[in-house]
Amino acid sequence: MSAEMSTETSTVEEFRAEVRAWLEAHVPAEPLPSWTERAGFDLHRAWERTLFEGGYAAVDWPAAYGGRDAGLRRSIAFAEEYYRAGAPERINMGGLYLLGPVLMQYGTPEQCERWIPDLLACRTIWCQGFSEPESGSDLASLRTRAERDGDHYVVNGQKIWTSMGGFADWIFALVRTDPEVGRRRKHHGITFLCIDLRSPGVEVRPLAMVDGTRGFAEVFFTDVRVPVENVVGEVDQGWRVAMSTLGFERGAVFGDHAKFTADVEALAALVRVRGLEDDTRALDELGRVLVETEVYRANVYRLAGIAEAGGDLDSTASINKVFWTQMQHDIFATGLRLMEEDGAVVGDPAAVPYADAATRRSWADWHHRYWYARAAMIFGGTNEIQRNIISERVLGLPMEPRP
Amino acid sequence: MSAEMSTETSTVEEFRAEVRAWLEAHVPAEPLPSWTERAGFDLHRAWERTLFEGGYAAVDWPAAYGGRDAGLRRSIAFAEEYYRAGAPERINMGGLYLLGPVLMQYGTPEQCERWIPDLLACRTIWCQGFSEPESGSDLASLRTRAERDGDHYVVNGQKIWTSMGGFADWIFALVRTDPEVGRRRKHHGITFLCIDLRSPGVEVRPLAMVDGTRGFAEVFFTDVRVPVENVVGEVDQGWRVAMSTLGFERGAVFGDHAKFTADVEALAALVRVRGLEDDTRALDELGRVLVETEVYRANVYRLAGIAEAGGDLDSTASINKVFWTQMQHDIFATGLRLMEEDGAVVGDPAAVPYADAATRRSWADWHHRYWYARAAMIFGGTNEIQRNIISERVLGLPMEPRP
Amino acid sequence: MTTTHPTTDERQELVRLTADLLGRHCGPEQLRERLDAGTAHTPELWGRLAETGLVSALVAEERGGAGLDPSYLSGVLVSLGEHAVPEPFLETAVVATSVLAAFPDSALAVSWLERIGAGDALVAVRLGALTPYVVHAGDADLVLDLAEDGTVRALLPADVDVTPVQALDPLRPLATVIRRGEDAGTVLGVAPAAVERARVLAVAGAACLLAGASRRLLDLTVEYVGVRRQFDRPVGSFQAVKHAIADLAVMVDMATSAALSAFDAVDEPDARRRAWAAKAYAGDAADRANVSALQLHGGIGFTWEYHLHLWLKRVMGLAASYGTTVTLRRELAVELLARTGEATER
Amino acid sequence: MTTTHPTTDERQELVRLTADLLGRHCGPEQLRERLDAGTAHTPELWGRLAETGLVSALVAEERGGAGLDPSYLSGVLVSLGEHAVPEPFLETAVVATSVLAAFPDSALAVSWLERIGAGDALVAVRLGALTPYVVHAGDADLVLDLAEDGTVRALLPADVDVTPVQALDPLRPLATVIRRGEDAGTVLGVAPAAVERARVLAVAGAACLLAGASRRLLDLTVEYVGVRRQFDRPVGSFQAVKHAIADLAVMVDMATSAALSAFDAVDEPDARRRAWAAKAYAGDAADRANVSALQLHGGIGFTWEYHLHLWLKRVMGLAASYGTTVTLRRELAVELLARTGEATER
Repeated sequence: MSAEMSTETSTVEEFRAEVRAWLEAHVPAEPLPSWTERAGFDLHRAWERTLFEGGYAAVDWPAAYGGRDAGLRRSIAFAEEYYRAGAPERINMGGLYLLGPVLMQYGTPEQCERWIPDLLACRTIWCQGFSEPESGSDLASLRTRAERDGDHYVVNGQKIWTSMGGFADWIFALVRTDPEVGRRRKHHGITFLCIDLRSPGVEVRPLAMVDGTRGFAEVFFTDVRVPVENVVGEVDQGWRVAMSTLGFERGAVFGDHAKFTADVEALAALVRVRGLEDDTRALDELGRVLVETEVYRANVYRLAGIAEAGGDLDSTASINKVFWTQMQHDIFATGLRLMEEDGAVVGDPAAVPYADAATRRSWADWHHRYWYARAAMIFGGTNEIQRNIISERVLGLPMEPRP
Repeated sequence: MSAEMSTETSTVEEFRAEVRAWLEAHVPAEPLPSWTERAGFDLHRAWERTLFEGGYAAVDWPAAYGGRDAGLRRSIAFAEEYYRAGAPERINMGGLYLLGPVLMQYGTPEQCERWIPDLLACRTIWCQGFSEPESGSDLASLRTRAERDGDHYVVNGQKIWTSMGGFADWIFALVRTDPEVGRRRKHHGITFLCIDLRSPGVEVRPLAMVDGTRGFAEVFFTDVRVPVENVVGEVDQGWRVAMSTLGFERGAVFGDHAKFTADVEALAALVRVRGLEDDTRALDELGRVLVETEVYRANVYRLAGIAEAGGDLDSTASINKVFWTQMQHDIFATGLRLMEEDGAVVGDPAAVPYADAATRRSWADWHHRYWYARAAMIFGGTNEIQRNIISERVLGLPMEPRP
Repeated sequence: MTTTHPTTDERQELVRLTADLLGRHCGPEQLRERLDAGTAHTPELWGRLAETGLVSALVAEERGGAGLDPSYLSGVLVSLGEHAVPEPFLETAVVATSVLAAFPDSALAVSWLERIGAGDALVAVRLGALTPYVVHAGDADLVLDLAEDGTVRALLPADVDVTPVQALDPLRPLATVIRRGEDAGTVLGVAPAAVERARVLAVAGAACLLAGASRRLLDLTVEYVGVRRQFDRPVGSFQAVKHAIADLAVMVDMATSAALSAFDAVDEPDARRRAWAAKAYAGDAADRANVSALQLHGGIGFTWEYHLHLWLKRVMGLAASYGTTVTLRRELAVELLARTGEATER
Repeated sequence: MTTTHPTTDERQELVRLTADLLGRHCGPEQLRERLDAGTAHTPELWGRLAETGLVSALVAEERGGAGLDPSYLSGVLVSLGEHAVPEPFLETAVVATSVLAAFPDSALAVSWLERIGAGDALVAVRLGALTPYVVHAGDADLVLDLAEDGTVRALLPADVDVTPVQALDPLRPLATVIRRGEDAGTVLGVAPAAVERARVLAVAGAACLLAGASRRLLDLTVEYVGVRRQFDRPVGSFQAVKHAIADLAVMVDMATSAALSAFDAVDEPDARRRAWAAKAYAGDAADRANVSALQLHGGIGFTWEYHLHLWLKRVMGLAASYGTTVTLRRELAVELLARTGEATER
């Protein structure tokens, strides 16, 4: 990301004021319906278009692609204002947080120009095609094959857990281009490939999840022809690109702390609605997650400082991922616990207005976010995998014996 | 243990009333000073003598050795009354809870007659000699050697963590009698041997612990001659005897739940002293450990039922050990937490009477028990080892690959 | 009333019978059918439970039942929990039969007892603060309303407004129940002891169901990590996975012990304390089971297609019913302070 | 007052200097000597800290110091925590210098500032409810008493009754301090802002010390399990051990981040919230460090001979000082409710 590349001339606080005014004028008065159904999705996409047209789709990205070159501090300020305003959930996350940064690091100028502006304007929705049914934690054991045929690859295989899969236009996928070398060294012979989901031979099956929503999908490839120019990075060297992607997925999304701060404020609203303002146990639970979000905020700013100084954030990604996913789980589990018997009710109980005007949360949202928080401890590399990485690569503890 | 062998004719409730009356007449009015110093130790030993003379040293043991053949239920009732009365801590635990049961299972009649009555009368204090500096969790890697020389073994080596080591008269130890077979199969060639600590060549060095007390010791053996008749069980087959001992150490000590119930009542006293009766967070913490002790009590009775029906308690020992040691830690950690700033003060703060008359606890006792609770998660096989046993032997999960 | 507890053999036989029945008629496929159909209770399964004699087990012999002590059903309840049975068995066959039997002179009570014994009635139970939502109220032929003061009312569907809420666990439907006016329903009498016993039965019984459901989550997880391979070895061979499961097994085992023991002790002097503690702990164990089972299953556990979520939701629903861990343990702490405070003053 | 924050290089240089000094003069052996001698503070170590300029770093140049912003010392405090330094550095060099500087017209305040800057004075600080026990009060030449209303008193040893209590951590001695009568001591003035800043410095500084001490427990554990072998492999190669350490590393890392950031932000508008949060979290991290370090060391960690207990006790002592996790997070929750409640009403 472009920590030092800002061409923006306003101060951070001037920029913040501008963003705040724009959001006040544009954020929908009522929360949008969930994007996991088509109607809500279309509204979210329209909102993304509004954001793009305002110049706010990704303020720290190059102006050439539709960003603002605003630098890291203004990007954080934007996110803080965005969540404070209760603006809609972003929907093109795979593109914004993963593919975009990866393209800027590994992509050719042609690829950047071809894909980034559409991504930013939300004209194309991207999803991630890494996991396979038999390759979860052990990602490198992936089996989806891509065989070279002239100036195309022919792709066969299956991906799973592609988030937004049911709505996506494109997928960035890991495919095995050299099975021979992969048999000896499984991290080799993998290629990072962008695939148009409208290609013949692609079948997308939305996956119904535990709460009935369909935010994920399975994607099946049968003799799908993909132009060789869709390879990002070097052929057979996709593992490095994948690791970089996972680094973005695990590491700090600068500004995300504001989302959790908003969540904790919603929790405070819940404490008020339940009349627990003087219950020291409730205060203890509220205080615990509040402390976590403050700590996370401090850490985001520390990491931003490292990034601005050109430092390496690799060793911080796994620690960051374990912390924020546990914090997020704590927040929503605390919410359910504070709800007592109402924690077992998904819809808003008739008698109690859990939808808090100030925080624009419905009780059903809480449940949805709760399950998402559970999933976050698994996706992007399970927290167990992160603990392996922390102990072996960050702390230098001895490896486990191999079987 | 003699679950079904009772020759006692009173009902459990009659027996309980008798015990209660006896304890009311005999329990010292003031708590005894800690047994970790000699003066306190002598007072505890005198108390054990009083108990023995009253016939209460081990009510479920055979009358022939000084017990009462009272059966399991009366033994539990005894323990409940004992802790309720705030009677002194038992000091010959290695003898009472480990060696005694082991001798009754593996010892010859001669060994039982020779050692049990003295043990019960606290004329001899026993300590356990299993761990060595390089053999903790990996107990079977022990190196203390015993070489046969006529009708003696000659013992060389070192034991550590022998609790009460500084005061003990005898040690029951694991020694390697066949190093040859041990090199191939390390659980073989080990023998369970009782050693008089007054033998020439024995050196006992008390170990100062984290809180300054000296409850443990190291024991060094240099050419110590031990008669062969001191072997318990079969020569070279001591691992089985050791596992049985550890089963007693990990498994339910029937009646011990009453100790934890008394601890939680002391915690309730602490809540009162701190004026936290209406603080829902304090109530939550108190309630949590109270629930644990109730659950543990239920489990003790369940296990007693299994034992009375002649069932096997082996598979329950590790679960029991993990639970009670964590519960004990929870109790004392909760105490420290409820003390707030006073948790960092060992002596009774002048201003606050933490010694509660009803529970006969000084604040220094709390600290001592806290560190003991920490130790309990390690001794008798660390809780990590117990989790290995639970997952592999109780639940049947696959073994880890060997290096 | 002399209580006769079952022998170990009798217990095992009953549990075996229950598990066998449920294995055949209440497997994940059948649960999924109900989910798709949008119904929890089915007359078929209830009929089978009745045929086997489980529904009428506690009904007196002269009313057509077996006249057994509740302790005969503790293991059965754990088994019902293991199978996530979507029927008001605890409410109808345990709590209602116990309460109704306290009014032998009420013809209405007797007739409902007989209907229950015959398998012809589903009963929902409202227990004051313990039941802000009443389970299976929409399916019930009768709602027993047990007030804090011991007043017991029989409410027919026409006597109440039943408003379903969207329960997290659709196979354990919840509703708010409001009497239609002060005079709605029939007062069977005022029986504080019977109501207190009903509370204890409900709370201890919920602990049994919860321990059973948690055990199923444990079993499903043990099974899955034994089969699922990553890095060329079963996931269950990784020590961190094993230890997480071991910790869960400790809690589930202890929760089961406490729940069975509390349910068997409903007529002991400390019945309330034991029931409250068992349910409070079962709630904690269930929470651990919920978190660990899903984490160790990984992605597949999140899918609607895989059946793990049936138990995830069941434990969340049960943990929030008949007193949550937080409220129960607070009440226990208050009671302990009162009890030991008195002792100090003496 | 314009504040100048140190550059990254300056920070690293200061921390390197501190660690180097402490490595030579405050190793486990030296700590043990003090333990055996029954003293915490020694003039020798304090003299070295003063010589290096650390004690006078925040004292204005015209008073003989370097006139630096407190943020120069955040990393130094973490290092002091790592070395379990048994001196009132936070109290004397940070809190006292900050408070005394608020009274430039008081000759008494100025003279104490100069004595501190010269390395000639140890100061203890009483901060109302945050300090039921005052650390190093017995060693202090001066006790600064900062009342909730902003009144600042200078108390000489003759003005107070200092009653030592038996601290869990003998190298961080505690005492109760009572003024000898209403008139004892000298009122320097009433400065609510300076007292609030002192509170924030003390709490954020304690968070830094605590994060440092926790990091040492982590480091000692990583080192030990790398060396200790059981079952023919390093204990640290067992996955359950690794994951326990990884979880600890996450907490220690985040605690350090938050503590440094809070201390650097003492003059920001949200300074109090950041300090309170940092200390609350550092207390939780320290608790985890305490539990995990001892568990993973096993028996040897319990011995007086091995030095782990120095840090175990240090983290317990620090966690119980300058606000516990429980009190701090409760205050934060109350503040959040007040803040967001107002927003709702607007």
